[in-house]
Parts: sequence; C-alpha cells; structure tokens
Amino acid sequence: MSKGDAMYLQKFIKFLFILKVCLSLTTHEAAADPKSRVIEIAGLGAKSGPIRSSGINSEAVLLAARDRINAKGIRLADGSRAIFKVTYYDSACNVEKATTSLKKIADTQALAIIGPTCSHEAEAMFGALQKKTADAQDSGIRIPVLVDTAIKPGLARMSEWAFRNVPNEDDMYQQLFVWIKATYPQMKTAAAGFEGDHGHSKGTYLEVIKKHLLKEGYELQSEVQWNMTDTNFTTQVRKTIEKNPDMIIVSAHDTSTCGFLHELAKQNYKPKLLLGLTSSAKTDLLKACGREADGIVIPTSFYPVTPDARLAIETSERYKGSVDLHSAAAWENLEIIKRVIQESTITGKPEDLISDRQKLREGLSKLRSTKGLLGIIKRTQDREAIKPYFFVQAQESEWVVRHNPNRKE
Amino acid sequence: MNEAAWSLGVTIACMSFLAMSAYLLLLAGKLSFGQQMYFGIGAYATAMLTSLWGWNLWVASLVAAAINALIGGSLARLLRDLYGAPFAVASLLLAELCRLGFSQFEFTRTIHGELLGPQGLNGFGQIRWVLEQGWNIRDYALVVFGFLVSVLAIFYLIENSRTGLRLRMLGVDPMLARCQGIRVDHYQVAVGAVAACVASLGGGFYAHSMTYIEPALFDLMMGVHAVLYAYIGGLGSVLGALLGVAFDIGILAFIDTIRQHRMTLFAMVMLILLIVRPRGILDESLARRLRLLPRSRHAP
Amino acid sequence: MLLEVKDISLTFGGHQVLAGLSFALDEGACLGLRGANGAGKSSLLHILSGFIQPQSGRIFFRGQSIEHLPLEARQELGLLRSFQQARHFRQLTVWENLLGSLRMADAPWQLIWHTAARRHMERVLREGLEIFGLQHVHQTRAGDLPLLESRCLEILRILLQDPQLLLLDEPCAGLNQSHASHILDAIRTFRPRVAMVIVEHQVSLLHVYCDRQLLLEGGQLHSLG
Amino acid sequence: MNSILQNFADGLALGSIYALIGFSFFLLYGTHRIMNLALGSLALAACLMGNILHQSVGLNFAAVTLASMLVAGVVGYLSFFVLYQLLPDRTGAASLVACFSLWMLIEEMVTHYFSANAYRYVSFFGLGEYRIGTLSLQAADLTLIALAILLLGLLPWFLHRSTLGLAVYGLTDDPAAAAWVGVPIRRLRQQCFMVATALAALALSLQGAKLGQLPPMMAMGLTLKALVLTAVCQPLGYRYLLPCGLGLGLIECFALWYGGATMRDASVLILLLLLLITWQGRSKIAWRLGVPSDSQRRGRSE
Repeated sequence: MSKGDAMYLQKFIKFLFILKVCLSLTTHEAAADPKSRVIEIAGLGAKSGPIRSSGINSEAVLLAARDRINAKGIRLADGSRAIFKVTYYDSACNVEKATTSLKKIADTQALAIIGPTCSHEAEAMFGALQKKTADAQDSGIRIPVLVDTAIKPGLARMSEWAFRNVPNEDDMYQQLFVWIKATYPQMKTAAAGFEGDHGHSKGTYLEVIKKHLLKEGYELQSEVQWNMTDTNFTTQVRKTIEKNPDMIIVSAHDTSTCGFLHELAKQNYKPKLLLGLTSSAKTDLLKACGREADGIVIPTSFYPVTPDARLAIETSERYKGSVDLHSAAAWENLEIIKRVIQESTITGKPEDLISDRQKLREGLSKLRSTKGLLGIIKRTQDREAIKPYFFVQAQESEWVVRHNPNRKE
Repeated sequence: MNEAAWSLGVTIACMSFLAMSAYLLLLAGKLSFGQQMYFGIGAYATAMLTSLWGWNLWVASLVAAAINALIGGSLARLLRDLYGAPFAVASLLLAELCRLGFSQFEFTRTIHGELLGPQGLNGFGQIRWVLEQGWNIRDYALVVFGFLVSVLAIFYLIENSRTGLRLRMLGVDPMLARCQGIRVDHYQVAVGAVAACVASLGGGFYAHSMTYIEPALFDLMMGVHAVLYAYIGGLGSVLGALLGVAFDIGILAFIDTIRQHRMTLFAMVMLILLIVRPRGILDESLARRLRLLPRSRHAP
Repeated sequence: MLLEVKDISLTFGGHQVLAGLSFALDEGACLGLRGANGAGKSSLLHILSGFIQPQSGRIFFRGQSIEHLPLEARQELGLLRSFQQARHFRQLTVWENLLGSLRMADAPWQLIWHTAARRHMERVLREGLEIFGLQHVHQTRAGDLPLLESRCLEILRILLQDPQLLLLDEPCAGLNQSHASHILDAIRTFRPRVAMVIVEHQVSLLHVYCDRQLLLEGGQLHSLG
Repeated sequence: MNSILQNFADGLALGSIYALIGFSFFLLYGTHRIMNLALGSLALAACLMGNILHQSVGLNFAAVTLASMLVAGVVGYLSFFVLYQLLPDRTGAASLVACFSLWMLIEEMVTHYFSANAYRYVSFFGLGEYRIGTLSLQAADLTLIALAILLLGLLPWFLHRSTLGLAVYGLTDDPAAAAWVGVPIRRLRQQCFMVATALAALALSLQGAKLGQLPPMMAMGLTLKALVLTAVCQPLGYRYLLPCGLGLGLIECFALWYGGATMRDASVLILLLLLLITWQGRSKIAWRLGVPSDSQRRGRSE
C-alpha cells in the first residue's frame, strides 16, 4: 500500500470515527436503559425569524438539562424508571405558528410543553387552553404549558393549564428604584424612551417602570418613543437630553437600545445612570454596542454565581446555546417537571397520557417553591413565579453583578 | 384526522379567504398589498361582537363583512384611477394606516369579572366564543369549510358568467373595456367591496381559531402572502388561490424539517414559478383545459 | 339624420388640427374619410367616440347632443370605434373576447348565472365567426392572432355590441385588396343596416363601399362627391 | 427657535437618505418599469458583507463602502438577471410579485446568516459632530445632504448634456425608439441595475455609519418609504425627488419632535397617500386620451 493510500485510509477511519461520535450524540436516549419508560416533553420557541437566538438557546439548555436528568433517570411512583425525550418545535415568535404547534403537540405523546418565547404567542396559546378544569363544557386544549421566556405580566391567569417560571418585572423594578434611591441620593430627574410598537417594551415601561420611578419621587422630564425597526434616533435623543436628566431609562430590545445609545454617545451626553429593559441583559447588546452601553444597569434573573448555573452554562455549550435570564428557565422547568413526576403517581404509560397530564397540572399548581439555578423560586397562587434576581451592569463589554437584592432575604 | 390536521385545515381555509380577495382584485387588474386590512377589520369586528356582546358567530361574521364591504367599496372608489405599482403602494399605505389604528384602538368591557376587548398593542385575547360553545376543532372546521365552499361556489359561478369575463377584460385593458361600455368605475367599486367582504369572513374565522389577535398579525407580510398565494395557484381560476395557500401552509409549514427555511423555500419556489409559469400553476390555459372558464358548448 | 357634426374645432399645442368642421350622416349610410397623415382624421374619430373634447362645436346623435357624454354613454347609444392598431383583450381567447362583448340585456340574476341565455348567445357568436371566417381560431388567444384575423376579431367584437354608427380607423391598413373587401363585405353581411365612418387610405375601397367621401385638409372638409 | 433649526438640519439629513434610495428606485423604474422592492435588502446584504472587512481586517469607512458598493454591483447584476432576463412576463403585477419574492428571499438569508442582531458598523472616519452655536451637525449627516444635493442636483445636466445621460433618458422615455437610434438597451439596463444597487448601498453605508450599527431589519423601513416616494414622484418626474425626499424627512422630524412616533407615522402615511392619489391623476388624463399610462405600458411585455 502506498503512503498516499495509507493516508487516505487513515482519513477515512477518522471520518468514520467522527460520524460514529455524531450519531451517538443524536441518538442519546436510544443509548439509555431500554427498560426505562420514555416521557415526552415538547419544547416550543422561536428558532427562526428575528429573535431566533432565544429559541436556539432555550433548546440547547433544555437538551442539556435532559441529558443531566436522563443520566440518573426519573424514579416513578410504581418503582420503575423513566427518561425524558425532548422534541423542540419552532414557533418563530408567531401567534399562528404557536397555536398550530400547540394543537399539534397536544396530539402527540407529550406530557407537557416548555415555552414559548414571545408573550403574544403565550397569550394566544393560553386562550386556546381549557380555562377552568371544572368547566367540562369548555372544549379548550388540556395540556400543561410551563413558560420559560414570555415575560408579559399576569399571563398565567388566563388558564389553569398555564404555568410560568419567568422573572417578575414588577418586583424587579420596584427593588431597582429603591436601590437606586439609596445608592445615588443625588439623582433627582429622569428621562425615558421605549419601543412604542412592541407590547413588552411599552407595557413594561408604562405599567411597571414608570409607576415605580414616580413612586420613588423622581421627576420624569421627558418620554420618547420609537419603533423596533427605526433607523434614526437623532430627534428622540435630542428630546431626551433636552433638560439634562440625571438618569436615562431605555425600555427597548437590544437592536434599538444600541441605536439609541450610539446616538446618545454621538451627541456627547453621559447620564449619571443608564437603565435598561430585562430582555436586553444579553451578550448580544454588548456585542453590538459594548462601549456605548458601558454603565447600563439592568435587572436580570440569571447570572453564573452558583455551581448549578455554571454547570448549566458548561453543558449547554455542547448544544451551541448560551444561558441567559430566559433560557435558564428552560433548565429549571424540566427540573420542576421531574420533581412533580417523582412526587405524583404519573405512570408515563401512553394509555395514561390524559390522566398523567391532569396529574402534572395538579402537581404544578400545588407547588409553592421550587429550586432554581440561582436559589429558591417562590410560586404564587396564580401560577406565576417570584425568582431571585440581580442588578447587573455593563462594564468593559462584560456583565458584572452590581447588586444582589436576594442577600437581604 | 387528528386535531392538529383539522386546525391546519381551518388556518388554510381562513387564509384562502384572504387569498381569494387578493385574487379577485388581480382579476380586475389591481395588485393589492393591503387586503390584510380588511382581514384585520373583520377579525376585530367579529371578535368584538362575539366576545363583548355575545353575538352569534354567523351574525357577527356577516355584519363585519357588511361593514367591510362598505369600507372596501368606498376605498376602491377613492383609488379607482390608480393601477399597477401606484395602486399597490396606495393599498399598502392604507393597510399600514389601519394597522397603526389597531395599535391605538382600545375598547374594553368587563365580562364575568374579566377585562375583554382590543387593547392596542397588547392585542385582543380571550376570543373564546367557539370554545365556550363546547365545539371541538372538528365542528368548527366543518363550519368554516362550509362558508368557504359557498364562497367558492359563488366565485365559480361569477367566473363562468359574462360578468367574470368582463372582469378579466377590464383587468387586461381598462381603456378598451370602457370602449366596450363596461362601467369600469362601477366594477372597481363592486370588486373592492366583494374582496373586502371575503377577506373579512376569513378574518373573523381566523380570530376565533387563534383566540388572540394583535395589530402585528395584519402586517405587510400577510398582504404580500395573500398576493403570492393567488400567483402561485394561478390566475386562471379561484381554485388557484386555494392551491397557493395549501402549498405554503399545508405543505411547507407542516414539514418540521424545513420549518426554519420555510420562507426561503417559499420565496425560491415563487421566483422559479414566475419564471417557468408566469401566471401560476392553474393559469388561464390550464383552467380552460379543465373547463373552469366559459367556453363554447358546441364548437363551430 | 343619424349624426350631425357642427363647427368642430380642435387645437393641439398651438396647432389647429380641426377648424370649424361640419358634416352630417344619414341612417345606414357610409362616409369615407381621406386625408394626408396628420390631417386630423384620427383626431376627428377621437372626438366622435369621446376620447377627447373639442375646443368648440356640437355633435348630435339622432338629434341628441352628445359632445359631453363619456365613452361608455356613447357606446350605449351605439356609437363604437375601432383602432388603427387592432386592440383586443390579449390574454382572452377569441371566443371569450366575443362572448364578453356581445350586447345582451342581462337580467340581474344573469350576472352570475345565465345558462338559459347561453344557447341564443352561442348562435349569434357562431354566425359571426362563420361570416368573418374565424371558426378555426375561436379558441386561440387574441394576442396570438395574425393580422387579418386580428382585424376581423376587432370588428366582429364591435359589431356584437349592436352599433348604430361604426367609426373605423384604417380597418384595412396592412391588408391586401381581397382581405380588405372580405372584412367590409363581412360587416355588411353581418349588420347590413349599420352606418359607418371609414378612415382609409385605399381610395378604391372607399369608392366601392362608401356613398360619400370627404377629404380632410388643413382642418377643413372638402366634399369629393 | 433652536429646536426648529436643529430639527430642520436633522430632517434634511433623513430626507437625503430617502432621496438617494428613491433615486435608485427611480432609475430602475424609468429604465425597466420595475419597482425593485428587493433593492434595499440587496444593498443591505452588500453592506453587511462589506462590514466583515471592517470586523476582520479593520478597514476604514471609505474602503468598506467601496467594497459594499462593488458587492452591491454584483448582486445588482444578479437581480437584473433574475428579475428582468429570466422573467418572461414583466407586466406590473408579475414583476412586483417577483421583486417581493426576491426581497423575502434576501431578508430571510440575511437574517439566517447574520442573525437579526445589530452589528457595529464602521464609524465615519471617526468624525463626530460639528457645533455652530447650539446647532449640532453630524459629519455623516452633512455628507449625506451634500451627496443627495450633488447627485440629484447634477442629474438634469447629466441626463440632458452627456451622451450616456441622453441614452438613459431615451431609454426611460421610449425603449423602442432608443433601440432604433442605436442605444445598447440591454447593456444600459444591466448597468442601471448595478449602479442603482451600488447607490443604495452607498446610502445605507452612510446611514449605517450615522447609526453606528447595521441591523438587518433596517432595509425594510427605508425601502418602503423610498418606494412610496418614487411612486408619488413618478408622474411628476425625477426633479421632484429631492424636494419630496427632503420634505418627507422634515415632516418626520417635526412630527416626531412635536407629536411623537405615532404622530410621525400617521402624518407621513396620510400625506404620502394623499399625494399619491392626487398626483397620479396625471396618468389618468393620459389614460383618458388613449395614451397608455405607465401601468398599461407595462401591461404589454416588450
């Protein structure tokens, strides 16, 4: 055999080896104990469209959590073991796709749904669910949905099948302004800007941020709006800085936040403090405008301070996803489902699917606290969560914890 | 057939109404990127009537359609002298204005202790009339299909009548049509009204199948898709519009493997189709062969 | 008196096209109109058919003043025209062009349903097709027709609208003598009583088919007997 | 008073972008009777590719813009090939639909490969703002205004005095006649497509530098407004493009300053709609005279 042939043979063997590794990655559950039952969980989020990174991250974190749980397996009430099988559906942050996916998933063997990404998707999905379990006349869909990302306040109230594990913005911003008042006593005035065409940005500003800002006695000098797709912020910035505000609040997503901050820098205005919206506490913001965003403070429900959080980051990298305040909840949600399954009489048998979904729903609604990546998560009567959170600040294109309000508890 | 398939059927039917309204305007020589406006008005009006005042869905749909016909007719009159790109742009501007209106429109009532109704950007949720009637998706689908079939039948009759021919005539050459004594302005107004009416029906059913609507749903892309559906399907027969919708929503949207690339694929297919079959799959010549257009019974 | 034109004047960009032009036409008569290119023949047809408004003058159709009526209204009175370059609904077939053009009182329900009337319509159309020799192309797209058939189709389409006065703008342009006579004979066979104003350069045709000829020169009409 | 002056300056800068992209549309519309809706996204894709050079090699604004314009020229040619050469039916509706499909395709590909996140764009030679009293003017803004005025101001001279300009003018007015007098129609059309896309890329590059970033979703808003502007000015002629564009920019800025974003959008939409309806009346007159209006002329494939 010539040297060249040998080289080709080596390459071919290498290729086969890589192929085998890839296959072993994709068929992970198949490798698990064949006797254990398979409990299907459906993930749902935006894997395409403008905010596809959210869905990609959630899926990665969910798969990482699945691997971790499957490694030990889930102990069922009848003594047998089970593993999770996660299938992720793309809803593209689109109401129509989300509703269609919900109906499609309800027809599968999935025990529960983890997702979706956008609040309006969640609103559409919850509307299609059975409202009250006692109302037999209501022909709504009956499958537990455990939200990881959709953050608009109070959505879980819409159906008894809806549960959420998202940060409570009202609480976050209330604490944020209390902290600012204590930390920056000299600051008196503020100006705000928000995305006028986006429900979350606008809603959170008008119903949460503004309320607590005024409650803490700050003078709101000006309020400007722009659209998510706006490409010119000159006028808005001019209006914002017209009266020299101490604090500038930007309730917008990363793209337009960056546009605004770039313009602010161009007009050479440096406020004493910059505040941002929870959804923009991501690395994307720092990638696009780290320099301009330097010093911005944002409340977030995820930061790698605990071993669990660091483990989540490490294992999620394998599936090319990053853990942030939204995707971290996917990990927690799968853990919560595992806990309820172990504490209830869920059998995981296909013929018991309907009763299993019912049992899971009941189990979830009984929970008063769960273990999260950053500590204990309290659960409210109306199926919402109160999560631990931090106030992070952008410093030299890095997020650092500026304040930890949980410590005092 | 499982629930998901039925619900997919409902979505296809709802979008078919929209595609049919775009198709009707195309026949009359007008390319509209704004039919989503009527779809939206229909959705909001029907949902408000059922959710806030407990009206029956049928009555609500028909009333909403009538309101839309009125708006559609008057706007068609306003834009009667615009053709081609200027008309497309004008229709788009109108639709965007309407969407802006939706985002500012707030009208709520407390029903059983809950605040219901359109809330601007926060949308209009809890449109649960159908679910509260205890209907399952199958019952609802059959009703929607019923409406669709009846509208299709009317379209089929029109296409096979001399009215349909005259419509095509003014679509091909409005000036010559006037020389023929065809009252172009009257036809334009009528077409505008009927198209709005049809889109409105679709919107009403769509809102009740989604249970949640918001201004962002009725954006430019929805209008563009309506036109693309009509084009993919073909301008030879109204069945083309259905074909287009079924292709996009029925095939592309339901194959999970290509879901993420659906739009890319759709756009590519569209371009290829416009190159190899400029007037769509079911174009006039095929429609004639399938006897979907008026023809001589006893060829001379 | 079918048509009476009194003192029509038209100016285009400072150039006097028609200067106080007057003439009359009886029921069923045929008037031949001649003149050099740009003499204003087509402009006169434009004015009669309602495409453009004259600066001054009156037009009476069966005693009724029509100079301010729009295209559609004149068409309803039975005043129809053809174009120098035959115009059709190009994407429709010959049959569809004719079926859509046939003037027939439609009852309201016939707007979407008229199979009852179809038999009668088809008889008329088939007769027209035979006379103009278009049977073999009745399913062809109008846009794909050769010159002669294209001309025939345009004229038959107009004749099916039951005209009282036919304004023909060079109907035989580009055709040889026999084809031209075929078209004009066909018109006479299909609608013997229709009055015509024919703008044509082939003098011999006008001699054969028109009772009267006028020469348009310097915006004025000169009778040629 | 100061705010009025400031808004006036900002409005002019904004309007210049509309005028520049509008001109690209106008050029294509005139020479091809095509409203190339994909223009904006094609130019944006080119700019994003150009910006890679900045991110990887650290090239400055001029080099990045030049690279973007070159790429835009190439994609412009490709789009000419797809939208004009391959398309058998170039009637108004079909070509608009084709353009929209191409737009969707490019948007999707850009979102897929560059994701929807904003990218830091090369700064405008590190130049910031100039102050005249309390009036602040950005270097990129001034360049935009100057470019728009220079380009559209010199256009009449170019179209009526230069041979190439006359050829383009002839092609715009009557392609058949232009062909008879020996204008190489096909080549000229190709060049127009390439130039138009490159010009749009130049405008977007300046806008990117002004904004400091290049969000993939940027193309849509700009393209739509410029497109409407073209449709509005089309019956009146290219001379109206600059004043209309600047007017649009001014109205946006003042409406935003005094009324907010909703007021801005509403006023712009209503104004454009009214102008479109009234000014298009001109083509209606032509239509009554039996002269085929643009929409009908497009109705016959050449």
